[in-house]
Amino acid sequence: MTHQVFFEDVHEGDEIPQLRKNCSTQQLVLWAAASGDFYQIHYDKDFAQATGLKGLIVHGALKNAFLAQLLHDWIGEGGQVRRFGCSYRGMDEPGQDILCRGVVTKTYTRDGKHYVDLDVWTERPDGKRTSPGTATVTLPGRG
Amino acid sequence: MPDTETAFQITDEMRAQIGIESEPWTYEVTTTSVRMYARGIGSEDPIHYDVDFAKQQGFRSIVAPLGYIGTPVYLPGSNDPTFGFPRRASGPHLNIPFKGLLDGGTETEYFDVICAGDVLEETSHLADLKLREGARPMLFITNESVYKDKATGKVVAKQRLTSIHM
Amino acid sequence: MAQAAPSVITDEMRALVGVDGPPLTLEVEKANCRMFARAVGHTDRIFYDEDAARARGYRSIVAPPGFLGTPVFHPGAAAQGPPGAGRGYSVPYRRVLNGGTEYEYLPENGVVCAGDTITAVSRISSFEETEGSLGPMLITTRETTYTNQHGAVVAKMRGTMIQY
Amino acid sequence: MAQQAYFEDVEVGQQLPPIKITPDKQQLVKFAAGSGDFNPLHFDEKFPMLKPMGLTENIVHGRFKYAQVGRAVFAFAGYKGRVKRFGVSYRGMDLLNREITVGGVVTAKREENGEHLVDLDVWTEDAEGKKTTPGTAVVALPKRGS
Repeated sequence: MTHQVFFEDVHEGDEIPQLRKNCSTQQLVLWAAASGDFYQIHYDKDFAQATGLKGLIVHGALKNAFLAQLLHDWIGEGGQVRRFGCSYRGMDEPGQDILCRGVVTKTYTRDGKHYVDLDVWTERPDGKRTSPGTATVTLPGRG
Repeated sequence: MPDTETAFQITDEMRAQIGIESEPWTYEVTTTSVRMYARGIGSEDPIHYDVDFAKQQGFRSIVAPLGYIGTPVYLPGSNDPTFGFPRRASGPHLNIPFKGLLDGGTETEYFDVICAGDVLEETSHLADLKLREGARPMLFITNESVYKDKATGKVVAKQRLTSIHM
Repeated sequence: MAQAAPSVITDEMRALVGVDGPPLTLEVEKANCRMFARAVGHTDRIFYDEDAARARGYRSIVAPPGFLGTPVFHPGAAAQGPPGAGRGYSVPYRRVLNGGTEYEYLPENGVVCAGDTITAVSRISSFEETEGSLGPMLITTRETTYTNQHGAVVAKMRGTMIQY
Repeated sequence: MAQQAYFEDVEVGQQLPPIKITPDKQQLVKFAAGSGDFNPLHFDEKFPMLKPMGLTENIVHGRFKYAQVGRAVFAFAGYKGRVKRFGVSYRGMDLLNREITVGGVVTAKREENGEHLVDLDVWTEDAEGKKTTPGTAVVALPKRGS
């Protein structure tokens, strides 16, 4: 069972626990299978290069799903992911770390529900934020 | 191989593993999984895609292409991450001194048509061990999986997989 | 300031804004929830194990975030691009980028679980033109609404496509 | 789907209509998705296991070829026939982007326990005509008017 984070313990500016990913070529094929996106730039190097890319690239939607996992793992059993999204601003390669991060931007209570807004993003080893986005989750209150 | 090493032989201990049944594992046949397998083999036969069409032909639902007997339930840590098959505690255990491995063959025996919606219970056992002696000995290991329909308890298929270790 | 490129948004395209596309059926099953969770690397067993999901109060295995089922595949139907792609208009740009994706969940209407059948309906919410470092660009924003078998809207997705 | 074959109409020596397929990487990735076999041997040209196997290219899954044999046998049986058994051995590797031809021939007809059985030799053949996946199959066919 995961540790439960409560609304009262969360403050603007807090960074949530990071999630580190590193996609093997196999993971990209697993994602193709799971998502139904069989575009060859994600597993066929020759095809990728013929389209002008340096090599294989990680699916944008997979990075989006990584950000969802970052949130899901943080909010625990008592929380709910209400909204998450990102833009695709840079490419990630298989075999390279993708660091998923999030920072709290706002906390508020509406209709008895405790909301937390966050900035979320994936980050390359060179520091480039390749998938910046935002999210909203609800958290349980103490008591 | 060094001369001092005695030639590999199938021992009685290895033979004693034949027939020991593994714990069961659940395999699911779903509309989505049948369609994906059919796409994977390049078939466009509507019997594998269109539920209404398959029912008109007298089947319960879309028909699993031959060779597909469902997807094992995948639980992290319990299945092989590459092949998906369950890693089971019980069942045969063999110490094989060979590093090389080849897929030798596949054989499926059907007792019923497998359709989407079927939930199967699979058990496996070591069915056969054969040694082909020579300069480079080859060990043929045949495992048999038996698939039962969970709802009726009826055996619907048996599949034998032969691996060649050399 | 350089003269702006002529607009590529036609009346035909404007007429499509806000119009629902054809409904798409998505199936949520235990097996495809597990496959999605496995591909992402989720560790929470509510995405894999029915007993674990039930113990947490769900009907069955929970669809991982970002997963709303697998579209029913029809062989021979037009190439299965992104839902609603290439619908009845063309623009003079050859390059396409996926600009971003955002999912909004409405869990009070129902949490998506294995066994659900989801109907997805997509519509274009806007066309916008900008001039970027890549030259003139058309930004198409599309919204998809996901409705479950009980008629409840359980999620929405907004996607951005950039053509230049 | 071809017309339904009936037991009376099948003759020993009869050939199955050939199926030809040239699997590319996308096809094999789809097969990985369908079969659950995600061995990078079939899609990653840098996979370290290729070299010790003496390979410089990805190879087609044996089970893909088995499934192609299955397609031919299933098409022969028709919707009213029932495939009782089919098996193959893997005798040679096939590389991506090479044409594979699936063939079969009727070797015997017999009646057993009230079923009308047809025995077949089946195989896949590479572009050079080598049978890389030989095997056999047994199909129960309906009789006319039954």
